[in-house]
Amino acid sequence: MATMKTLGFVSGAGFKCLNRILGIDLIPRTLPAIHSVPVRYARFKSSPLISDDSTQYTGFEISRNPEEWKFVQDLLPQPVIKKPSPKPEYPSGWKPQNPPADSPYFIQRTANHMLPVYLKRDTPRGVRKRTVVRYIQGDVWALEEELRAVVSKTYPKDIFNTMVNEVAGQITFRGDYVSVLKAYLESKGW
Amino acid sequence: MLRRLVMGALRPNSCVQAAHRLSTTTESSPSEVEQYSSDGFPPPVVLSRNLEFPTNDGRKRMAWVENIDTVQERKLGMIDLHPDIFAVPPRIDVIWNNVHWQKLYRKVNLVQVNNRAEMIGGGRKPWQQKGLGRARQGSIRAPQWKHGGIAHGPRAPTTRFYMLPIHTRLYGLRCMLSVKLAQDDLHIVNALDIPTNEPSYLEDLAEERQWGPSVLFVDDTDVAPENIAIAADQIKHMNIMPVYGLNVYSMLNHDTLVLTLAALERIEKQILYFMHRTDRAKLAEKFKTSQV
Amino acid sequence: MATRGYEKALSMLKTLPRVGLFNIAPNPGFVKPSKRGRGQHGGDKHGAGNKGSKARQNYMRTGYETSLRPYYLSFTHEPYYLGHHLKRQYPPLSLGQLQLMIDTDRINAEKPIDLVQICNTGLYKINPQCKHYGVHLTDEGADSFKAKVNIEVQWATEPVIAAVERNGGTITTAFFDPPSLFALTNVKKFLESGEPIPKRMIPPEDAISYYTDPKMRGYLADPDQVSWERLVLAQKYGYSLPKIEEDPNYEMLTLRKDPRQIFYGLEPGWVVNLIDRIILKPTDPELQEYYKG
Amino acid sequence: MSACISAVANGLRKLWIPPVSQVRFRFHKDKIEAGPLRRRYGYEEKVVFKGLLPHVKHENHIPGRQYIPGDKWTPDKALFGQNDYIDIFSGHIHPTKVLYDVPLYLRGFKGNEFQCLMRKQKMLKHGEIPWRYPTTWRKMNKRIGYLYRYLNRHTRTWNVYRSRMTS
Repeated sequence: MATMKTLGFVSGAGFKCLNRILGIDLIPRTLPAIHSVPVRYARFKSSPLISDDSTQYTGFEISRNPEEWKFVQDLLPQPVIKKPSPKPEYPSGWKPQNPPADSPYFIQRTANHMLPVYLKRDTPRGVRKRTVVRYIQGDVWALEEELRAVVSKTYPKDIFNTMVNEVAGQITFRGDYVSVLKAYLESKGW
Repeated sequence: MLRRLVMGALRPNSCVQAAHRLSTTTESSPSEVEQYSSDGFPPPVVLSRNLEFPTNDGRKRMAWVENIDTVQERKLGMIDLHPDIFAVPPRIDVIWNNVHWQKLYRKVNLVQVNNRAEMIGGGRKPWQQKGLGRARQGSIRAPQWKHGGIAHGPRAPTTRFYMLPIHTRLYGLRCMLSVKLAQDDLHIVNALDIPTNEPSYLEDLAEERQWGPSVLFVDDTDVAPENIAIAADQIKHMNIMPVYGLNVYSMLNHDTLVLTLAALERIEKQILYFMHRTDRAKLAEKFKTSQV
Repeated sequence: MATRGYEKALSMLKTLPRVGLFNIAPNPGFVKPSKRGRGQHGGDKHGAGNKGSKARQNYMRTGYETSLRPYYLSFTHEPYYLGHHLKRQYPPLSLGQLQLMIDTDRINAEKPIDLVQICNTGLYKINPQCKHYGVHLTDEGADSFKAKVNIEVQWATEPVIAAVERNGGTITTAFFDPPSLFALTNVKKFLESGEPIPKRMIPPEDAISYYTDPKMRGYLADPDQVSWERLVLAQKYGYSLPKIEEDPNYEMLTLRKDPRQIFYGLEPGWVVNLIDRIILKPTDPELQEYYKG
Repeated sequence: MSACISAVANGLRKLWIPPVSQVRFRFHKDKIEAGPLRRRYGYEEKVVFKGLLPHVKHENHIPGRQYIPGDKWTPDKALFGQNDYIDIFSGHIHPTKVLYDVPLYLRGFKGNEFQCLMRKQKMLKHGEIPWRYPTTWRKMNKRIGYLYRYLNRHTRTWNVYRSRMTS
């Protein structure tokens, strides 16, 4: 073992003195190629020209059959959400909006044509639950009284408070009353 | 004769100061139309626009369309504005969030200090470990030394980048346009062609029509007409932007916002498209650096 | 002049000074001081409590649970995770949701419904990278499901099949391999990429039995046995099986994909060019042989 | 020359010696009555320290720097924020793609120093910096190595720690 160590020591020193005396450089040293022009991968100038010889590509035929193109069009998604067309009945329980004419407030439907009543939780497993009714135009306070009456009638024992953000047109209930409020608003035609 | 252009709920203020209540339908009442023809110009017409995604909530916003080729204001007509864009709750906090994002998301902090590894010198032990009665030191560039390396200093570049959710940005734009309309700082012109390229023309026009000192002209074209480009170029606080350059910060920065009809069409079309896209949920996902 | 609600706020703005960069503000409490308190302003222990590992650089090795016997030592072997990386997942879609999509015109019931149409609604999302292999149609809302559809899903149970067939519709369960799923879940992105339509692979061994089973309406099952099973199911669930032969859109209801096909009407190997609106078909016999086989 | 001047000064000093008297009070009340000891007697302070700023008596105040309001409408400030909503209005370009004054490797990036340097290394190693600025490149790689070891060995990798680190 000792000899191995000394050999290593001697050879290391040996290389250095060889280098000093005879200028022979036995220690492998890799210098970065300083003067090589760097290839710029993402640049148009240094990218290779597309060659037109068709030997590179497999043969193909072009078909402009409108029948086939109909299938392609069916595949593409609708860009925007359209208003649901009127139907005799809606088995899923969804109802189109026909608001009462004289109400002091107006609740606008969301982009998905649903009622804007949401359950808000601070964190996915958070204990605190709030019900938020959004997109309310006109007299927010009148709607708040109405909804408070509905919730207190359905849950007489519950103690809950509400917060009205008049500028944003939102009402927030402390607690989970989404289904109650949705049922009530749907019954009123919202 | 105060000639203030009053948009807003239902009360256009005609130049004869008659407090008319425009009928809720889009057509302006016949009596109002005749009185303009006395100036010798064609009477203003109501340019009916069928609004995409109409709302059935009774909100209605209208605005005058003016000309810009004379200093004297001449009303060319009245058009509908989409209430989902120009009659939105004025959420100042959402506007602030948008401006805050605009300032921060492009900010790169280049402040950097050298740590002890990067400081020149400091490789050698300054004095021996024991025997001198001094504190033991390993390098003259240690953090406790004068001119030493900074331990936890600022390391460039630090970015404050984040992407505001797209629906918040949309809402910011809509709030801003509603506020501008509500404060009479939104004007709609048919085009940006002015007769001369003298800056004084624009200044007189702004003076005459009580536009704010700083005006932001927005057109749907990449290149603005020559005359207004030359004139606005010489006035620092009057700027021209294409529609794709429109943003909340600039609308706040300039007092008056002047849209051409084409710009208005494009703005409404794009905002409504993004509000009603089927892949709304996908748009609301968190921004990934590699997604773009 | 509105007196309540945000219309009042808008009309107030008419008289208030112009909103500018200098007079807007966030909600109170939105901006929290990010500076580290010094001295009496929150300094002292900087919220790290008094001594102990919490106040010091507490770098425990992975798995260490401060003197407790760590989980990975008490349960060194977790058999229930065996082969979890091979298990396929099918995110659920209830019949009630499907009915709602049809009612609100997010899905066109007049045309065959498959994974493409369900993902195009923007209301259902799967991620093939997380081993999601397609739609699992569940039976919530089966009673109120009234739509007559030709639907192709990846997993379904007996009551769901009964609910669909009771209304005169047809249902098939079809397997798609991950490369095909990437194409199906985001068709627009796939077609824009200009790659040829992939060939659908045969299901793996543990799925072959399901997709060849006529009870589960597998796409590899024998059609005669499937029609027989339809009768059996109708009697079992006590509804009269509507005769779809006389149905006006019988042709739509019986439209099926070839086991190698992933899109209706388009063959594997074709390249769709959305800009020029053309379809490029390979002529190389070797390629055609591959895509046919 | 300076030697003879100092000689003349010494001569004069001998001729006239200023009267020196010690100030002593028998009782404390006498001292109070005499009032504060007058030091630098005969020196009149020109600068008045009252008021907002110290200023020279009987002259207009020391001229501070004249306030010139900054130009609020320089081209940069006038068009600040342009194209920030280009994805909404153009439909396909993302705002991070038009942040021309941000380095390419930083557009749309947020992360700690280690992530930033890794990204910088990945995107710039094909460019000119490694061979044109070898020292900074070497410093950066050295810093990456240090951070790799530090973050893997001396920090906890879950959010609890990150929130404390950034506070």
